[in-house]
Amino acid sequence: MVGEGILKGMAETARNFFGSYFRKDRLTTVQYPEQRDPPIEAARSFPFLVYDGEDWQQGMRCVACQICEKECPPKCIFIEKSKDKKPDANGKPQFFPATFNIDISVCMSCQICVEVCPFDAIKMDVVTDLSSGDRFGGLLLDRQRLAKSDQYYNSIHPTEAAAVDARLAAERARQEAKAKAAAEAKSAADAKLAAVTQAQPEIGGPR
Amino acid sequence: MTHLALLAQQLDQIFVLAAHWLLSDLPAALQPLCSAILSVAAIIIVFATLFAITTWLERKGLGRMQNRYGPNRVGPFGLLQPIADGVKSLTKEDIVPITADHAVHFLAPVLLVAASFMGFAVLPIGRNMVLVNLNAGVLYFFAIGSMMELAVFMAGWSSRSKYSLLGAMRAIAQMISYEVPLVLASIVVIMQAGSLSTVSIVDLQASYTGIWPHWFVFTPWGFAGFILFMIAATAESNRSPFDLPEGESEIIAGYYTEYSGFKFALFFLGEYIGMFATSGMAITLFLGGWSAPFSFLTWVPSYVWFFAKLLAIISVFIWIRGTLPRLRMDQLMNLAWEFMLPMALFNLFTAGLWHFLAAGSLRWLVCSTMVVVPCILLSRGLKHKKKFQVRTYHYSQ
Amino acid sequence: MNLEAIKSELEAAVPGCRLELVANPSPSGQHSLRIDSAHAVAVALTLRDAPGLRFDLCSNVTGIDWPGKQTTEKVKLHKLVDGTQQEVEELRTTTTPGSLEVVYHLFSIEKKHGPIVLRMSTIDRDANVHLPSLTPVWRSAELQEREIFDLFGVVFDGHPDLRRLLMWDEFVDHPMRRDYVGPDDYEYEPTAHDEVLRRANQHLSEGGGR
Amino acid sequence: MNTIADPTAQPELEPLSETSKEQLLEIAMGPQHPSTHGVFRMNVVLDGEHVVRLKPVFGYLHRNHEKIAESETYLGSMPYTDRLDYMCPITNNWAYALAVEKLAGIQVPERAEYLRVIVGELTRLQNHACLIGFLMQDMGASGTPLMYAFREREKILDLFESLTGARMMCNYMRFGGCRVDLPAGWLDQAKIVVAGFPRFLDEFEQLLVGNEILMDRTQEVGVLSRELAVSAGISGPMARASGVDYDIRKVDHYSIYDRFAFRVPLGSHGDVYDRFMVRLLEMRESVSILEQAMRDIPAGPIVDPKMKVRGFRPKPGEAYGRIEAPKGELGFYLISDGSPNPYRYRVRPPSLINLTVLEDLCVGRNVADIVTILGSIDIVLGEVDR
Repeated sequence: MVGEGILKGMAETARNFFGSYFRKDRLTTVQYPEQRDPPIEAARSFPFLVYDGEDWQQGMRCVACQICEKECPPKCIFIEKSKDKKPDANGKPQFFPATFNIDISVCMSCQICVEVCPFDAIKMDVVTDLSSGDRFGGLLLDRQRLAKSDQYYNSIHPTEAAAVDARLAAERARQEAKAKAAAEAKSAADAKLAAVTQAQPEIGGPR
Repeated sequence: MTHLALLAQQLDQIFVLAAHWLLSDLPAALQPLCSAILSVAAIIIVFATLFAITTWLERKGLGRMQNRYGPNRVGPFGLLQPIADGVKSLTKEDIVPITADHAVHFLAPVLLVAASFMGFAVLPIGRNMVLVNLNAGVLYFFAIGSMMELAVFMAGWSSRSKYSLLGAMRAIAQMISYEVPLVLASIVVIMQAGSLSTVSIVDLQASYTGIWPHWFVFTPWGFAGFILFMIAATAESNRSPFDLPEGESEIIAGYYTEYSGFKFALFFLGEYIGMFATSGMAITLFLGGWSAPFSFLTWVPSYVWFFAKLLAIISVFIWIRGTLPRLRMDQLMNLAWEFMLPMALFNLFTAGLWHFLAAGSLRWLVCSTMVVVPCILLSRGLKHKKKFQVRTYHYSQ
Repeated sequence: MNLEAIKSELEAAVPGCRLELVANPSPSGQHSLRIDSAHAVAVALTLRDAPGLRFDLCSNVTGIDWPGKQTTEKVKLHKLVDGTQQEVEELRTTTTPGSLEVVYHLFSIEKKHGPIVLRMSTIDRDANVHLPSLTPVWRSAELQEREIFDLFGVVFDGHPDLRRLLMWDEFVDHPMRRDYVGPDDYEYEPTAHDEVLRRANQHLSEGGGR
Repeated sequence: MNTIADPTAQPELEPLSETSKEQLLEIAMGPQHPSTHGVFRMNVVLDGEHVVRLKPVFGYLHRNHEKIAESETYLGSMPYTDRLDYMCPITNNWAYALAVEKLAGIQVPERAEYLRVIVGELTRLQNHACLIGFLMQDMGASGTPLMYAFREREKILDLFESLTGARMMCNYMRFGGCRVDLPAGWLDQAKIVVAGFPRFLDEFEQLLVGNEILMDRTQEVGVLSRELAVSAGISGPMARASGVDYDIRKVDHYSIYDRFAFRVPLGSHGDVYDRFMVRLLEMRESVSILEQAMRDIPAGPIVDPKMKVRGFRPKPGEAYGRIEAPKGELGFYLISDGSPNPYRYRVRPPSLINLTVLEDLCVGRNVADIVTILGSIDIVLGEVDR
């Protein structure tokens, strides 16, 4: 009988019509500005620069190695290395980026900069409402706008950040142990040297 | 009891009485004219409001069928959405193609709206609520209805756009083809009522046996006529699944591709008003016009019933739109000429037989058979010719 | 299927064709067969229709540009300088013409084997860029050969409808060639630096742009 | 030369005479048209509503993807592949990763293979569901099936987002494995989504399969013969609807597909209805693959430990790797000259090659059939124009 399939289809739409009033899985719309989905940990929007401590300039992890600039597929990162050095979190003097610009209108959120960064200095943000009326100024993020604290990083990607922090802490501990060992070795050597120089005073003095 | 009945009657006639009261101080010579103007204004306001409500209802209903909310930002439940849409279309730029025939291009939407409103002149919206009781009312209605085809073709031709032209050609072919079954389907009612006057057709249906009304839809030929009329009315008002003239996935927007801003809105208005008018005619012819569905509900004002029936039909239109894909041109024509037309002709015969047979279950049996058998045979014929079926599939080894 | 066997079968089927095995050192092991353009269609038909081969699916057609190489070497020449025979060192540059290559990847739907890789090369990159079209053998080459004609400039003789595919008809160059220089009408980029910045500045100073 | 088979040759169309030219209408469908699925254009010559000629015009979305890839590192091209067929980024990633793995001889750990199959089949589900929705939209169904499809697609995209960080531009595969492992609870979530999918398919079938209008619109429309399908290199569900028994998952045994029991539905008419039904049936098979994969997934590393993110330089050579993408055979042909960038990077776009037969299918049909046929081919302009 012609019309059977049509009636079946109409029954289906009617079921959906009434179902949408009673079943949550039939009406999945999220009323966006008022309601929001719970944040997704793996989400990524655009990169930002992580800093430790309070002062973003002091604590910036980036050492301007320019690897991300080279690896960035759409070439949206622009870095200028500083002339001088500043101490990093471990107290080791490092270069820092004098300029660090990301053009987020070019950036395609691929996360490759994050993967290639050996210093865990650049990470992906989750903020998406970055629209701006100014194509060039508003979407070209400079160093200051890119810098976000480690606490912020921990708050948006807790699992990942914990792993990174553990890795960095281990690294720091290793460095410290190494430094300590070096210092001990140095002091031991000094002591030995001193002992030697004391024992053989007649030779004395470097030639 | 009589007091309540009187109240109900007054409520029923409140608009008629109000108009009388308003015009009673005017000189007698001016009264008919002013009465007409008042009624026309009322019709325009009421149905334009109904248009706004329908657009909201349609978007809401489609939304729910598609598991989304529909408009819900402007006003409570998005009720002010039609106003926002109106303001938007008023403030939009009105673009007329350089090569278009400006005068005709401008006139087409105006004519469409005017023609679609004119049909309401003969529709009895309530008891004693009809603008003019023409004794050729049904004839007038269909004559006015064919003016809409002219407007559509004017729009398509004057735009000088290929898509508009394709749309206009489709519209003409479709509307003319479906006018035949539309009229033939309504003739059965005229045969039975013996009158072309819409008022007497409704009056005839507004009586009851027990609690059941004498609507024509509750007879075999009336039911078949109603279904045929509704299918043809869907096609006449270019509604899905017969929305080929404006099939947006094929020919952009058909004949109003080159319209924008308020003229575009006028086309929408015209189409919806046309849909109300044909639905109103279906109600008048088959669903007893303003009469109540049960005898114990006659105290509800008559115009309420009319609009309730109208909204019910509109809801079905929306439901169909939310479900069905569009037909193709040749299929549309096949349906009109190979199913609708023979069916309508058979139906004429059935209605005649009904008239001459004595009332009783035998009459029911004979006439029902005469409706069902051709319907099955004709649809079998449609199906057989196409050989379409649900297929079974095999899998690779 | 063994490529050697296919080669000998083809040589038997198409007399006079010159086939050459091209080894592929990568772990993929997809070695290829270079065919000469004069017998290409006959070889292709054999590949498609021979009952043991039945390569009925031409999956992929690729154009490759191998630009000519300029090699500079020092040569010692005996020349008359100031009336005396002297040995003079001179720089001589030799230019190999380079070629455009078209690669066809064939599979068999019937026998479910493949791929076999066919290669054809033009004589050079400028004047002699004609190759026979294999579209009459496999329809699937139709759009892909048009694309190669468009982006590399290989002219396929016997193609039913050889027009540009992706670039517009008025475009003159072939953008996938390796020596193609893009137009410098770049959109202004705020992060422009180095080469891009230099070219953008040059473009702007020349009064370019819109 | 005489063995060239007739059914596969280009259609011999009668030349248009001068008088008939005057009565013909030439319209440009696209690049701005509601149902060309993007910026695709067809120059159609009509006689009334009958199609006399149809010439597709490409390139409105051309960005020379292949040229860009030649100046990127191998890894740098990975996010660009997302943008080829943007409906199914993950299978694009997969095809590219597979080609590079062939080129450099990289092994993929078992868990990574399972992850690939899971996300790949999820991609197939959402692509087919949406395609059917778009097809119905082209037929004028007011978007209802499309909305149902999008409702289900949202659930799958949510899964992608919580796994890869992005809904569409996933950038998930790496050479020798995948980028990240499953987050906690992901598999349970995915199991719920997959378990609910057959119910959606039942609804879809109820709504569409028996619908007379749909059958009338699609059956015997756009018939593609088996011979032409093979000759024109048609792949994927479109070829299988014409009865070509060729599924690369079965033929190449790539990844770990030979561990799963699944069937390949075949059509016998090659019309639009078959293409629609084959996709519907394929979704059911995908669901069964997903159930098996999620049941069997082992623990282990997700990427070849020898692979480093930076400094990847495959040895000179070439490789052609292909997978059964939702749209058809998606292949990548790479030539390495030993440098960090590929010397030549070629995409075999199934959408483009499936369009080869567009004119053959449309000539003699109606305007309304053009959009149905185009919709049933399943194209994405990001891939057609590259």
